[in-house]
Amino acid sequence: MAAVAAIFIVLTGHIMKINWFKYASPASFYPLAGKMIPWFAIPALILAVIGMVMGLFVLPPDFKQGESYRIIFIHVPAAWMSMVIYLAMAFWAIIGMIWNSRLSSMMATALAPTGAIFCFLALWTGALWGKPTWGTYWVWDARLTTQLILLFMYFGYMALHAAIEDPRRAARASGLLAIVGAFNVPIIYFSVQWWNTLHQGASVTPTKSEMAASMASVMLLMAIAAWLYAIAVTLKRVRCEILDRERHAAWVSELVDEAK
Amino acid sequence: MIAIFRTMLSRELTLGLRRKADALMTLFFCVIVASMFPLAVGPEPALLKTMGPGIIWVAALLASLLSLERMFGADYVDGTLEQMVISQHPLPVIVFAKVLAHWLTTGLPLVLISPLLALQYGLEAQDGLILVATLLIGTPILSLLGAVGAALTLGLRGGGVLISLLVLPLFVPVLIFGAAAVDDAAAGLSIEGHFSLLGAMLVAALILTPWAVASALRISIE
Amino acid sequence: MIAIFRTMLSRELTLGLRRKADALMTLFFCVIVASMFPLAVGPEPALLKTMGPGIIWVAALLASLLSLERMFGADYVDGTLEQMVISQHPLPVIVFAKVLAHWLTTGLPLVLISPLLALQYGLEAQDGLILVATLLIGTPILSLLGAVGAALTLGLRGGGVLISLLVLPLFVPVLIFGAAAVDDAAAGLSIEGHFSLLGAMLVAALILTPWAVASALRISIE
Amino acid sequence: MLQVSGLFCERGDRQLLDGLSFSLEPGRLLHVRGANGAGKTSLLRIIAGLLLPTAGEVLWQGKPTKQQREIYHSELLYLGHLDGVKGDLSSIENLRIDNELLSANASEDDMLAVLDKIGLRGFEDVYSKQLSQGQHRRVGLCRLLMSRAKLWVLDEPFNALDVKAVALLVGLIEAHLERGGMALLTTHQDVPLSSERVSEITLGKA
Amino acid sequence: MLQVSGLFCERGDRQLLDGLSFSLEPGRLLHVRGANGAGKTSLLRIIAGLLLPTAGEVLWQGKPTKQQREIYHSELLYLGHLDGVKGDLSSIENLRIDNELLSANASEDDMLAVLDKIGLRGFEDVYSKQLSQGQHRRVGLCRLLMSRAKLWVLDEPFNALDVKAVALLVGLIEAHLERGGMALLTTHQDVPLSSERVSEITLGKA
Ligand code: HEM
Ligand SMILES: Nc1ncnc2c1ncn2[C@@H]1O[C@H](COP(=O)(O)OP(=O)(O)OP(=O)(O)O)[C@@H](O)[C@H]1O
Ligand SMILES: Nc1ncnc2c1ncn2[C@@H]1O[C@H](COP(=O)(O)OP(=O)(O)OP(=O)(O)O)[C@@H](O)[C@H]1O
Ligand SMILES: [Mg+2]
Ligand SMILES: [Mg+2]
Repeated sequence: MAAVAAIFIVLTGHIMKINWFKYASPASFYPLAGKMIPWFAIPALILAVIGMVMGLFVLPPDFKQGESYRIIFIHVPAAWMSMVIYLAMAFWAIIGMIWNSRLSSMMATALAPTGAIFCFLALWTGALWGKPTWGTYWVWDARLTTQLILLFMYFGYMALHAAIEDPRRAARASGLLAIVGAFNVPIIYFSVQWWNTLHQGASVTPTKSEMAASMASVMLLMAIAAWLYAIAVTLKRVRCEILDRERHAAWVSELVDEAK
Repeated sequence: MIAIFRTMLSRELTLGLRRKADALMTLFFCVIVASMFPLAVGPEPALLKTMGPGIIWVAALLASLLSLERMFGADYVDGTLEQMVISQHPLPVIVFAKVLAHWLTTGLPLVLISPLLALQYGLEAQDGLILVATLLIGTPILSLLGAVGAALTLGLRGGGVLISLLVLPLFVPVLIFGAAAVDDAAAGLSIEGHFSLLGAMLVAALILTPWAVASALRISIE
Repeated sequence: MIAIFRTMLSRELTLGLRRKADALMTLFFCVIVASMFPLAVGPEPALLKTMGPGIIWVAALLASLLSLERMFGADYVDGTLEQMVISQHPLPVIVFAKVLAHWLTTGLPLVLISPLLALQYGLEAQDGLILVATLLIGTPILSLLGAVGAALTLGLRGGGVLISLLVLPLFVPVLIFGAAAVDDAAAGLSIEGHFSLLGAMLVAALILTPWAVASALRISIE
Repeated sequence: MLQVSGLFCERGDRQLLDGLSFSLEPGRLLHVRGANGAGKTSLLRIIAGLLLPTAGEVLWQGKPTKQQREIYHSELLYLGHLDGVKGDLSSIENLRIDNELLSANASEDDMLAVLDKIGLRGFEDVYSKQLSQGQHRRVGLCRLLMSRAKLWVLDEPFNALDVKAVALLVGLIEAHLERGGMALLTTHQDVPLSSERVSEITLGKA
Repeated sequence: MLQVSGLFCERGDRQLLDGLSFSLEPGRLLHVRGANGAGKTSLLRIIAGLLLPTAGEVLWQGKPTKQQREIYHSELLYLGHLDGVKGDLSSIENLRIDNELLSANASEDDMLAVLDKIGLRGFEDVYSKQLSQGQHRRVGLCRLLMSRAKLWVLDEPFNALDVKAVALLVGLIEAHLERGGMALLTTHQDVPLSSERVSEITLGKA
């Protein structure tokens, strides 16, 4: 998990590092982001299609769970992403605070909905999966409950952001919340280990994998697709955010004129 | 009188629901509160099933308590309450509009989400229905009684201690009958008694509290 | 720095004692919540005993939610918060005094009443003691984390419910370990781990949150 | 006609009003003077029915106001130290509510015209809490433009207003008196009201 | 010396300050003028460090205030639209806290003397929420008598004060300037400050 988080952060951070000083300003980042989106969106689509075909049709049914296990290919990547994205949000919020950079706080804001959607997806697929395996949609198991709590952390972030009219104050306040909340994510995650739990423990770890290699590789495929998708969508949303906040800036009016 | 009622109601609703997110907030709140208990008590489904109605009722109580202070507090501080008191319209009507809005924004969302919570706690469908019914009758009582406390505590004159002493104990019977109805239903006992008691309390509260609140406001505003 | 700390602490305590109703309200709420479940679940002693610690913990947690809005709200409205923010003294120190006062007026009374609640639930004397100990470590964390939420939501509409949405998720680990400690003790397991975790969380919160709250206040006061 | 007879008022061990009596005829303004803490606000609140006097009565058209609360309040407009403006509502939303509370029957266009006149054009849809102090107060003053009340009770209405707004307000008061209205006013500022319609009383030892 | 350089401030889509620069020497007062909503309060709050400007800097003794927050704040006294007086505390209790916040080191007797001077003798132990509006503001003004700050930032300090209190306050400000202090002031009232020490700027189109 931590490794996954690190990779994601470094990856998104790396993208931003290209000519940092030039592109740290919203005005020059806007077109750059526009150019970058297809580079993430298209591979995401391709990998997702491959992963889905493999996962749904090619791989054989599980000897214990039959067909229902196939939900794992969405469930697990979504669950990972939901945690990673919160940390990434906090990362951008910290950058935004330290260097007082508007773009970073916009990144944080733009990440939130994607994270929330992944989180919801993990809950939804998990609940659907719960019915055939545990015989119920919901149990108050630690992993499930903490995932729900994570969803509420996203909602809290978005609610705070929405409740503040002034965009600058909104970004600063919700950024602070993301940072405080980021301490909470690993605590919640590991606190599960102290709990007796119905849910499966981590079976994919950097050192050993219990899963069949074919299954693991499909899952990896799906996970990468999820990353690429998250990055593409976030860039898209940052662009909207930039336009909204900079609507009085000269370059935005020029852009609008060009479009006309 | 209908016009002022409508205006005040829409004012309160606008204030409560400035944004769509605001309406959802109470819903989320209830779900979070409900999720706290399993974390603390453990995931035992049978245990949680018996606790379910109690938990949902506590969430309701908490949601109304948390928002009580704002029911008149904000209007008191900015002087709009004064203007209501000296308007030519009957104060109880204005009060009633405010209380109704309070219920619509805190009690009703809770009633609406309670089936989901009932599901999460594994209640039987029928018990869930009864729970919803008790909440539907009970939460307005919470709003009405809470309004009396909120009005009396405004400037904190006549001994604020007294008020929480007054209001919370008044809540207790509502809470007990509400939660007990579901339990008894689950146990196959008759629940008419509970319902008629709750209903009687609601009627009494509807009739009496707007006047009580209005006089409390006149006193507090001095 | 000690002088300002002492002054602010005594200011808060004076104010807290002038508004006794608020402190009593949290206590009452806690007791009511804790007394509800035996009514809902029935008098089965063994059942109550296992539920007890969890319920008392949740009750304490929800009760401290009730008073969060007041922690900075009143100071914000009358401008005294502004004066604190632009005073030459370090804001985290002032914040710390306020949080400590909050704990002394809401958390501590809860800790003090918890043995009574433990008795109600038929906990063994030793388990009761452990419960009190976890509350003693845990409730200050609640006040500290709650302060962050209170500071972030100053002047916003959602008020109490919005604060809860922000801070309840943060409370989760405290709740899990607090309640688990008592359960494990009753089951004869070692509880050092839980206590050291709670202690670590307290230390971390003590060190970090005053700064977080101070920056949140600076943001909110704009 | 407003009459005040034998008003006593005691607050926190201090005797503020000591058998005060006066009456106010249509078309006249009473300027209540006095140092800070003399009891001006208390007097105005008693007259508005927001505070009970220790003894004495307020009469409206010869009848005690207590016995005809609704009628009296339909003829009264009170503006106190607090604006009575809701920060979380926009100016126009605030006006809509005042319109209903005052039963002023103003149309949407009337209200926009009122906001325009008071100098809030362009701020119709701004939340009032985002207005400056003076603009915030102006939203409250819109009531004077909407209401058809006969008796205006104004407690330091000039506070926080800029020169232009003060002039506007003075004009409004004079027009109100011209129409046969009555007004009670407190202010610590020197206000250029034409003195023929103005009487004064001073509370406390001046 | 206080310097303000290239301040921009945007609030709710409105450009309030547009590259404002000025400096204030010891012994001088700057009267910030402008209509309601011109941005006076915003400017004063930026200078006090309560509001972040969109761009630009405030310098104190040549260094950005952000880099020396504690030093700057120990030289600053800000009185805004809100009094900063706690209603549930008595006047003397409020003073004790201000004394500590301002590090004024006033003794109990000093504080009683201050209350006496500001005209609150006999109200020492009254809860501030039970004071009249003017008295309430006076409690806040006591800070001026206690603090030894070099820079006073006063946002409409004359609001709600009676004639005597206004005179007292004017005297205080003049004495402060005399001692080499600096002051920034907004007010819509005409105030008899001797003009040789006073400069003016006007915000918005006057
Ligand atoms: C609403 C219900 C559910 C939720 C919220 C949920 C949540 C999660 C989360 C957060 C993870 C990531 C864990 C990690 O990275 O260590 C995960 C992984 C996983 N879940 Fe679920 N889950 C749910 C239901 C289920 C069900 C019903 C099954 C199947 C029996 C299941 C099987 C798995 C598996 C196999 C993994 C991968 C574990 C690993 O290899 O790390 N989940 N789930
Ligand atoms: N919290 C806020 N959020 C957004 N905009 C605000 C806020 N406060 C003030 N404004 C806007 O800033 C502008 C200037 O306000 P400011 O309070 O600085 O004016 P001012 O010159 O002090 O006026 P006054 O004489 O009425 O006190 C106003 O147009 C107002 O709408
Ligand atoms: N809520 C209250 N409870 C007790 N005493 C009060 C209360 N409000 C005011 N007083 C007292 O009544 C006296 C008069 O107050 P009032 O507000 O009427 O004065 P005022 O003439 O309006 O003064 P100002 O010019 O400052 O507004 C004051 O001495 C004050 O202490
Ligand atoms: Mg007054
Ligand atoms: Mg101003």
